[in-house]
Amino acid sequence: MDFLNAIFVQPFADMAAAPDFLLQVVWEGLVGGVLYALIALGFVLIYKSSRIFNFAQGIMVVFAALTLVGLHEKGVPALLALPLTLLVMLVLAVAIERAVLRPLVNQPDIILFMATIGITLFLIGFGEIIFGGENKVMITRELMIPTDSITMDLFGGFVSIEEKDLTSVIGSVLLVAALLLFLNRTKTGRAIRALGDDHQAALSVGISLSTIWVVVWFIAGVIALATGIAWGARAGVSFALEVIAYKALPVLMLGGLESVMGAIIGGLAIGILEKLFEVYWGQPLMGGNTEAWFAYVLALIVLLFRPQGLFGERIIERV
Amino acid sequence: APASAQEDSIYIPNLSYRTGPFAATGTPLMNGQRDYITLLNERDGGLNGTKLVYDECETGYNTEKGVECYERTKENAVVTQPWSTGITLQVLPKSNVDEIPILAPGYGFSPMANGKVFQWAFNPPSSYWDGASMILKHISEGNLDNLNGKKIALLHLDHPYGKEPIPLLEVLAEKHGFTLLPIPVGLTEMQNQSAQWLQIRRERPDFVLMWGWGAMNAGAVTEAAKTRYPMDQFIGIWWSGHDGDLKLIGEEGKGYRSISWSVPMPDSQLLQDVREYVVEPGKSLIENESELDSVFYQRGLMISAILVEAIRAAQEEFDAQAPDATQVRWGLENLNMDEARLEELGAAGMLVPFKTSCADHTGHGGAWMLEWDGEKFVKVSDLITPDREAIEPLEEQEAQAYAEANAPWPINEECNM
Amino acid sequence: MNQRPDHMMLTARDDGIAKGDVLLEARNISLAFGGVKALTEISLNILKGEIRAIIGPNGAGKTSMLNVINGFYTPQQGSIVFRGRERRAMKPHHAVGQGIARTFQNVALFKGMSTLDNIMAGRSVMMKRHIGWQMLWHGPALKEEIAHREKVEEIIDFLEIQHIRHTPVGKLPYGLQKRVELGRALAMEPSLLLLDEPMAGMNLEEKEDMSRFIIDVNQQRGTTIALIEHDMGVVMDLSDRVAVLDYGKKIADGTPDAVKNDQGVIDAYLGVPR
Amino acid sequence: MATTAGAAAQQPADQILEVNNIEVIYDRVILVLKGVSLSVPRGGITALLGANGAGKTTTLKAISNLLHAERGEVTKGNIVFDGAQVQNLSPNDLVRRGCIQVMEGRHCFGHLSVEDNLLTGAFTRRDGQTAIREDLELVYTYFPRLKERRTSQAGYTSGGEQQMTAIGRALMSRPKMILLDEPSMGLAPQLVEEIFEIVKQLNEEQGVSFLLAEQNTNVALRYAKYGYILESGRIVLDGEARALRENEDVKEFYLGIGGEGRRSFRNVKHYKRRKRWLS
Amino acid sequence: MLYRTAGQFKTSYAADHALFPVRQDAILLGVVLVFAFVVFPLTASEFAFRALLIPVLIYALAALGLNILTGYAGQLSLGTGAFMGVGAYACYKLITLFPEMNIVVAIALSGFFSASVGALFGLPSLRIKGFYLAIATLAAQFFLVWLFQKWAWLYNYSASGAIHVPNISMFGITVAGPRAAAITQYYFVLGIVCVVTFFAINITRGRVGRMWKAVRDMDIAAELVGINLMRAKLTAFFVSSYIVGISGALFVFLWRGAAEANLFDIPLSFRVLFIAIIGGLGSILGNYLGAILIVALPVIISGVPAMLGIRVASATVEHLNVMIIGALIITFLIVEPHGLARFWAVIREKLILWPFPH
Ligand SMILES: Nc1ncnc2c1ncn2[C@@H]1O[C@H](COP(=O)(O)OP(=O)(O)OP(=O)(O)O)[C@@H](O)[C@H]1O
Ligand SMILES: Nc1ncnc2c1ncn2[C@@H]1O[C@H](COP(=O)(O)OP(=O)(O)OP(=O)(O)O)[C@@H](O)[C@H]1O
Ligand SMILES: [Mg+2]
Ligand SMILES: [Mg+2]
Repeated sequence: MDFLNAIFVQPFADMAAAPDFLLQVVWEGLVGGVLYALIALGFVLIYKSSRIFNFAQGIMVVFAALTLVGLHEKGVPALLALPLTLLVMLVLAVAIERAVLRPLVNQPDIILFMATIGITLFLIGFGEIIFGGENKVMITRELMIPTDSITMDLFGGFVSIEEKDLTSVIGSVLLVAALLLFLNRTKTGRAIRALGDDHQAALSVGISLSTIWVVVWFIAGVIALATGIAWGARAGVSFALEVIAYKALPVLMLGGLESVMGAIIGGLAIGILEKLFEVYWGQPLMGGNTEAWFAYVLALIVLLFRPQGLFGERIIERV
Repeated sequence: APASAQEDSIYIPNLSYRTGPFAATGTPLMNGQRDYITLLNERDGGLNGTKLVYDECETGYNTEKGVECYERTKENAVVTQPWSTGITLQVLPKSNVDEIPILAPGYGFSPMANGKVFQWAFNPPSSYWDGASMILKHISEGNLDNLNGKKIALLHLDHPYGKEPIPLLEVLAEKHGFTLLPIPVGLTEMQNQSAQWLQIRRERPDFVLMWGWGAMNAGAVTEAAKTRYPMDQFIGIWWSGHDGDLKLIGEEGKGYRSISWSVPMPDSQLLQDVREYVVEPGKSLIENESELDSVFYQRGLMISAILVEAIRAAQEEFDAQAPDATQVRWGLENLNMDEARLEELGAAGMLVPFKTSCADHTGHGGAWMLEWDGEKFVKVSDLITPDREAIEPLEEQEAQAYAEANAPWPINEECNM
Repeated sequence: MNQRPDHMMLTARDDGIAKGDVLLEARNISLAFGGVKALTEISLNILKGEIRAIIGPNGAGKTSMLNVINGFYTPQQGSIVFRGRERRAMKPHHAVGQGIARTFQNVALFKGMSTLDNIMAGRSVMMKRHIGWQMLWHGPALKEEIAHREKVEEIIDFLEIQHIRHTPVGKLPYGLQKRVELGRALAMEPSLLLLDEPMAGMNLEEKEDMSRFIIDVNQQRGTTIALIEHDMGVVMDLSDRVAVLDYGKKIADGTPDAVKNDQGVIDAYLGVPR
Repeated sequence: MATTAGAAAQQPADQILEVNNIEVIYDRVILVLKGVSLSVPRGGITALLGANGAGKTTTLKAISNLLHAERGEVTKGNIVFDGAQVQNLSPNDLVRRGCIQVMEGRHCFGHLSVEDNLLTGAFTRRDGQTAIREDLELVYTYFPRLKERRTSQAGYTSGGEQQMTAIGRALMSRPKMILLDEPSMGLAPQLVEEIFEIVKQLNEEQGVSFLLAEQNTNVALRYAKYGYILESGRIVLDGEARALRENEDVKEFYLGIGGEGRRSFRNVKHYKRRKRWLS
Repeated sequence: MLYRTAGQFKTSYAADHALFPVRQDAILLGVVLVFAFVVFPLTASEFAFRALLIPVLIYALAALGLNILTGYAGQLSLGTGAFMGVGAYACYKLITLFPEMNIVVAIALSGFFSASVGALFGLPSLRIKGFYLAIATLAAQFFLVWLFQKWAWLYNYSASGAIHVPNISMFGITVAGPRAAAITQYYFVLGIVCVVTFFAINITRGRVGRMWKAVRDMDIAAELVGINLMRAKLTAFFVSSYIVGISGALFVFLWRGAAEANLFDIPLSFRVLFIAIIGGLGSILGNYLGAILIVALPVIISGVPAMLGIRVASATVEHLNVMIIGALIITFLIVEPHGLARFWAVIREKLILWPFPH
């Protein structure tokens, strides 16, 4: 009885008792969710255009952020470092296309997936040689991102919102909107979607695989940079960031591998739900740290009902 | 490990980690260790004329690599420095068989203090349980009963290292009437601890103790600032007191404290020598000079100093130019790092004085409290010592349990407490 | 008529139905996908021992009809009576157990496996030895394996694909793949064999070969065959009765000649006859 | 019997496409084309006939440069399109120059709508939205059925509609020449006629040249002006379509017409090995 | 003419079904076994046993288990590490609860625990496919590792949360625990690996193996030829996880000696996956070749500078090492996407034809 009470009654009573706290939990979840969504978006873009499950997205986040900070440390002004970093990401996209994607065109999915793990390892080694392993500070102020926090007194308590989190939420919304427009309204966007369906056919109508891939990987690089700035502003930049890739995978599962909307809604849903679950159920009842698996289990359950995720493309299954 | 084969040198392997998620904290430690040995070789031509061969094997804080490194380096080694609680746990059972002493200063399994049971393992000058005891002593102003009715959170890495203090804290909580609230941080959550800090905000503990490592430390202090948790109620173990981590937060981290059995002394003779013989000739791996002043770099120096003193003791006792592992073990059991000796080393005040024995492999030298002043850590307390009476029974019990679980496990009955 | 040996070992399984009686009857089948009505109230029957053709324009619902018959699709309405037993929904692998086998419009072979293994896979349902015996590869498991191998060799012989026995089917030319697929279906010893465009994309010569095999199967083994095909020559020559579907409705059903001259069929499907 | 390979190109000036003695190897070991030469006159429809696996698709892919994605390579010979050597161009360059392939098996973009499918065909064009819109309307006049289904996902349209989509998509690139691979495969007879009628119209009204790979010899030879017959990677016979239709071997092996009219599939003799021009 | 097959005719289907239709294969295997059973033990140093031979065998076994699932039945799994963990913890509990139990029995039994857990997490595979399934197996990965951490009963409430292998003997010889000699452990592992491999070969070429491959190549068609997808997939998960579980038990008991939950985290899963893929999916031999490449090569590479007497900072060596391995993986995938086993098959084909090119 106590047990049932602890599961079904107490958490809600707690929520009602301290609405300011609940709001804070939701906000924290939202901010986390936006960041998950951003990483997931990188995956989605690449998957959509090439059916490659790009495991390297996580390390690309680290790489982009480190390049930005590293350039700044070398004395490049922040606002110049930003475009330079973009240039580096472009070079990276071109290099990946040349060295990995082109020779592996038309190979089975799993081979390409493995290749992206290869890329991940390579970039880890390469990055550590260049940037060293220590934790670096994100150049938040230099990029003119506000760093104060706003505290609102509500419901007899307070909710505090970091301006940089707010900035990253707004920034992400803009980024996603731009991306959606790009995908649905432009020729290149259409070509990206076409490529996901059938490489050969895309080639045959004159879509240049290499160009599109470079474009897509570059966009993924831009998203990685955005993620890196947002996340780095919270906790510094180091190779430990790489593990956040794992947080994006359940988002993909939940939202659907090829859906931009799915990545966003999935990201937000997971961000908020996992935080609520951890705070109200995980910590009191299960020894905490349920965030390690909650998102996965949630996504798994959703998949049982919709095997292609909430917004994924229906699997056309015909004989 | 070919260089070790010569008769006239002493092979000191180190299972280092300058890569992986914990590289940021590992690197300055390894640099300090390495530079101390280099200093001896450069300044004194070795130890009493015998060259010291310092060799790193990279583990990336990965237990599996660590074991591989142990196997790779053990052949001529006089010591093994596993550098992670996980690797220590793996190597510990082998030490009786391979007969190589494990030196794990300030880390590893706390009951290793019991030299009767753990004949080959050493964790001077203070164990994690000592650390926990000292922090409690400090925050209770000397009397643990002052904590009665208080709530103390333990924010810890969800890893053997982070869980290490829990058994002792549980016992003490029971005894002194405070509530213990362990809050684990998973490896993937290190950078995003908002859930943990929400819990802290909700539970409003009177103190937060931290057993954090790597990126977790910076993440925690950032969140603490964000949550407006009073910094002066937030105290870390010695591995959570890294300048690099706090620099990320700067001013906002002001008031955060970390207990430490070493204190940086940038003006000491030792540091001057390091600058002269190691850094200036370009023989150090440090990235910039400011690293020399950091807590972890100087702690690295002290760790090597402890080891070298043990080897020196072995040289003298056995009259051996290059003592073997068993002899070095004797040296580690008979360390006497008193203030006079530290003074001689040019390191006065840099390390807590301590003394080991056959039965006591830790020395329990105690520690000081350091506080972040916005730019660097400064010492803010006198020497604190652990409440051994509270710890010893638990140590004894856990050591026995370990021996039983791993039977047949040899016990050195010749030691007396 | 031909000089090939009869392959009597491979007779269709005895289903207790006399030649000429109704083997399968589809009653009032309706099937829709979202808004698309693939089949609307279709009834048709298949008699034991005949070659039954189903024709119709693209998207008429022919493949869907076969899918309903062997349980891959469950119709929203109507039922199937097979060998006197009525059912609406069932698992596809049960259809095989009841004696229905098929080939597919787009070759659906197991590409990574050899011809032999593909055909052996068709006999999976009939093999029973459990995994414990298989681990040892001795005694019962081996005996069973060899017994089935003999049957399969018979089929390989019949289809004249001995030379590609150990070739992975992914590497075979299209025509041979279709033949292997037929072999896999035959290995199930079906009493009803469903063929979905067995000759699409073949040249004349291969079509002739395939026709030969279909007729042999039908005549020597007494297997009942339902066939979808767009080549009118083939349909007219091989089949006993033809059903015509258009937009999910049955618009004609009868002998080839009757169907060929049906004005509705000409308009919907054949176009101007030449 | 008409001439064989090599002598095909009589009036080079008039030829939009010339293939000279090409060899194609897959996977570095499998030799598939063993010296194929053919040409297509400007504004003509030329058929490429042959059994399964003869190398028709391979020939078309060699021309449109789609072999790389399949680990195939042209190792010998050259290809001239519209007066320029093209064998080293990328497929999109070739499309830009006006040569586009409609692949065997349709290959529509299943998750895109029919209209988006058509628009992808305009990828290489640089002449602005309005021109593209106009061409879209033009495609819809040729294929009214596509207009009805413009918003459906291509993956769920019928085989015939997919074939139309594929051809329409190719048209959107404003090609001078279309390489059409087995347009009739799997289509109902009426649709086959319909598609070929449209091909004819396009040819006559828009002046598009066609190279047509087909199994359905009967239809192909009715619409094409010239034909090549490919066997095991070699051209074994070529000539005017009319002449080919009268050729005894073609009748026997490709049209199925025996001594007295069409042979019945029911009465075919069983051959272990058939006569071949070459072996 | 190393590989002359002429003159080897088969007169019965049974002969055609023999393990080695080509005699030279049997001879080659014999040579390999002689090396494994006689030559290595006589020559290897303790380091070679502990850092090369034993891990290669254990990893190959884990990869074999994964290969059954991914290579034969086509179900991509990223949860191998956690299933190894289930085997290891099960074995630990068996050994500590029943100290009298023979270690071989304990290991064999622990496989059943991981097999059951594997089958449980395999249930979603009936509906979920491809990468979705792969990510779903990550749910198993993260959940199980979390459970290993939180469920103190599993590690007998030890303070550190780690498990330690006690000294275990069999017929008077210590085979596991700190006192066990490397060579004993090597023979022990080798024995188990050989037996399991023999069983695996037989299963994969018989009825069950065919069913798996059919499901892998085209699951709809497999269902329509009468294969019960649910049974086929679940047996694949079961058998695969059984082998993986055994390898996990060996991993801890015969090699590592102690373990904490994080050991079974995702890098382990990836490592095993690499081995299976670089070795060759759908091949038994590939697992061994892959394990040699992925496990042994880094050990050797990182030893190179020391062997040459060059003193490079260990961190740099490690960084380079990681880079090289990343690049190697990509290179191998490009050169031969089907893995080392295919590489060998091509060489073997050439040898059969040799010296005549046709
Ligand atoms: N799994 C499915 N999901 C959605 N729609 C489907 C599915 N299967 C078939 N359809 C639709 O049902 C209709 C009938 O399709 P079916 O494949 O049965 O046609 P068909 O007669 O076999 O045509 P064809 O000759 O081109 O093979 C088509 O409109 C098709 O798009
Ligand atoms: N990617 C490939 N790798 C290896 N061999 C191939 C490949 N593609 C085709 N082939 C082989 O090349 C030969 C010619 O194939 P191609 O597809 O050009 O024939 P086709 O005349 O178009 O036949 P169909 O009428 O079946 O379409 C065949 O024997 C085929 O097996
Ligand atoms: Mg159909
Ligand atoms: Mg073709």
